Amino acid sequence: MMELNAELLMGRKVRDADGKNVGRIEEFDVERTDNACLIKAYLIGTSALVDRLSAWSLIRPIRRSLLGRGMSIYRVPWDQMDLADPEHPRLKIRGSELRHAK
Amino acid sequence: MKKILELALGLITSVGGFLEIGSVTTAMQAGASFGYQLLWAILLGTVCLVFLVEMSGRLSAVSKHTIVDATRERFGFPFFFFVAVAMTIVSFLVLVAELGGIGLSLQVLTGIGFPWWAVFVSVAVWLLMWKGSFSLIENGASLLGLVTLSFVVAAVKMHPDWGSVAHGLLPTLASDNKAKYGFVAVSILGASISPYLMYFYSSGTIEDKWDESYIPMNRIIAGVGMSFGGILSMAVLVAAVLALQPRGIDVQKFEQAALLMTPALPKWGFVLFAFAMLFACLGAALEISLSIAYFFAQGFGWSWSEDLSPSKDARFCFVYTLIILLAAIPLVFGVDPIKVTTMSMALTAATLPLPIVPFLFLMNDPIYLGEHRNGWFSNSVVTIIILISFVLAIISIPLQIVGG
Amino acid sequence: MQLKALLAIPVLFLWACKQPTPAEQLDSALSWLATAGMAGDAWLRHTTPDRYTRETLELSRKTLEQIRGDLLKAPPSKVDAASLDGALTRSRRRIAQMAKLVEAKDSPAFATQLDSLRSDEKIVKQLDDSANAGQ
Amino acid sequence: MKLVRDVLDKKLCDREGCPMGRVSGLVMHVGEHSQPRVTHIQIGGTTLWMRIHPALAKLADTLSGVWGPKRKAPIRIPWSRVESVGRDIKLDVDAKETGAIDWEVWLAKHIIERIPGAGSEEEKKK
Repeated sequence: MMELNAELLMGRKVRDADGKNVGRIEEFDVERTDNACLIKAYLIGTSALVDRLSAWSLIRPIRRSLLGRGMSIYRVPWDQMDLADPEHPRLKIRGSELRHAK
Repeated sequence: MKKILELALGLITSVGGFLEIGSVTTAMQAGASFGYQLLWAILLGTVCLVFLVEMSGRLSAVSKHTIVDATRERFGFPFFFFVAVAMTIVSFLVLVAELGGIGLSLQVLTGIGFPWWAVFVSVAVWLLMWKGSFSLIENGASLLGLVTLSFVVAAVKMHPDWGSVAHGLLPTLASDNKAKYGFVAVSILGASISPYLMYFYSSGTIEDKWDESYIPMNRIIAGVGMSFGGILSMAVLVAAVLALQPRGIDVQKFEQAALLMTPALPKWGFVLFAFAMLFACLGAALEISLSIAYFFAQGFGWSWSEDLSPSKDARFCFVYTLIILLAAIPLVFGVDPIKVTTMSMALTAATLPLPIVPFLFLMNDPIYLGEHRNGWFSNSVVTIIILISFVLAIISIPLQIVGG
Repeated sequence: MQLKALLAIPVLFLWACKQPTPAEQLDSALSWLATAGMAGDAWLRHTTPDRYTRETLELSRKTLEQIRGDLLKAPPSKVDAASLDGALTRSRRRIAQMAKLVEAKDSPAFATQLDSLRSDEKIVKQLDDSANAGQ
Repeated sequence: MKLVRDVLDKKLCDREGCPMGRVSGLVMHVGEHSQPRVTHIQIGGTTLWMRIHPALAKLADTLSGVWGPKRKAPIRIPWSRVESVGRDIKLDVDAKETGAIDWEVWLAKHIIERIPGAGSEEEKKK
């Protein structure tokens, strides 16, 4: 068991199993049970930041007109993230195996 | 019926509380040096303020969060802290200027220099906050602030050339002395779009327990009240054009400003000016000290309300007590409040993006505002205001050096 | 990055306290001459308190004295330095006299001094105009 | 629910509705094979400055030893005490007992209530 501070994990760069940069941890998807708060997944990438700022209704129209494509948002389930070294979070899988959240 | 009364009171508050030493001195400098040419800057600043104030009120009425609450929650502590440092420095300087304005008004009335008044003034302001309730401060100070309406009387009595006034509402570039023109324009915008006013208004919405049913009223108070306030600023500029420009007086000291209304209102002009400045600065000093205390209390999640007794929100009261006492120090040493004003207006302009950029995000947040989010029109306006604020931030310091 | 920019602000402000140019000094002198005149007018019409009038005249005198000193060191180009100095010295004395007359509440004498101050102001104004025309 | 958007930096209220600061930090337990979970909410002081720079946290720690209420460890509230997460976060605790309002109490006692007219508890009893 290791104790970490979620707010300090936020903004850390994540690398995949091959050591390639995937993006920063921006948000945590959690589930509230009776007396615990379980982390289901880590959200990585610019879109996760937009999510965190609750700014979709502002960004979506701009993104549609300017970019025409989605920004990266990865949803990494808890069991695919290796936090053994909290300063350098790593994925247990390859970047190509990641799932886009939206 | 109750709402109509509240509306009337709200309108009085925004008119009576609009002028302060910054808007008066910048408007006078503009009028004395550039005639009607800079009226557009007041117009632009007022229009921006109308929108920002309307949004501050709407955000707080619907979400029950003040701007500061929402900024901390959405943007996190590091960003909040950065804004807090910048706002504290700027607001402190503005507070020094306002307390100095009260001191200077008393100086021209009594002949006793403002450094002698500094401690008395800051203790008096503190005492009003210590013992007074929110509505006393908001409404009492603004009711007294209605003396500033005499600027309109003075301006009209001197028969301005209305054609030139209308022409001045359209932006033009200066023919000569461009740096000073730019600097005064930036100062006017810095004085009009004052962030502390937005923080104060947004906290007031919570203090007065507004909810969604107040949205139309909020719109009228912001729109009508602030516009009338803008007219007061314009009246100061017009009066300066007619009273000071022909004589070649450039306002560097308060003693010069005090003569503004003597040609138009021979009997009462001098006393009216002194009292108008006294009450305008008093109202502003109260609002700024409260804004700083609100800012910290809300940002850190302390209990706060001007209506609680001080022992119930000790940290909140400690902040304003400390800041008011500190603000008296430079004045005791005779630092010229007019110089502080000029500097603080430029600094306000330089830091303007910090309080305004978060607005665009907060006003589009479905969690806070639901169906009352900004539409495309308001969003376009905020975007334009943000662009203006960045331009101001970039040019204000170089202009201060060249033209200040 | 932003923090550094914030630190730069006070430094820039110190830099901003620069010396005004001779032309600006001349404008400032005119502004203070006019201030003394306007304050004098207002006092004659009994609209301003004695103390305020005295203080304002005193402030005008001090500021003019300082400007005169600066202009002596660095006179504006294309201006007759001697007549400028003369006019400024005269008006400075007149303003001091006016302040005393306020104390004595001697309106007629005050009015005479005020008229002479106006003519000195005109001289400075003409010098300023000729300097601007020459540019 | 999203942890940063919905919990971090939210205002905390105790069971009486008394404000007790904002969520400064969230402690999570990460195991080799078990699902990670948020175990505690941290409030105030060092936790907060840590988010900007560790040096600031150290400075705050040193300063708090000099002046104000003395407190060593950061305040931790177990997640099980979270009653509801909404506009604010409601906790099933007593603000005074947790130490979250130590500063409030300290300032009230040492400064604010010594100034006449602060409306202290004693005055109320009379």
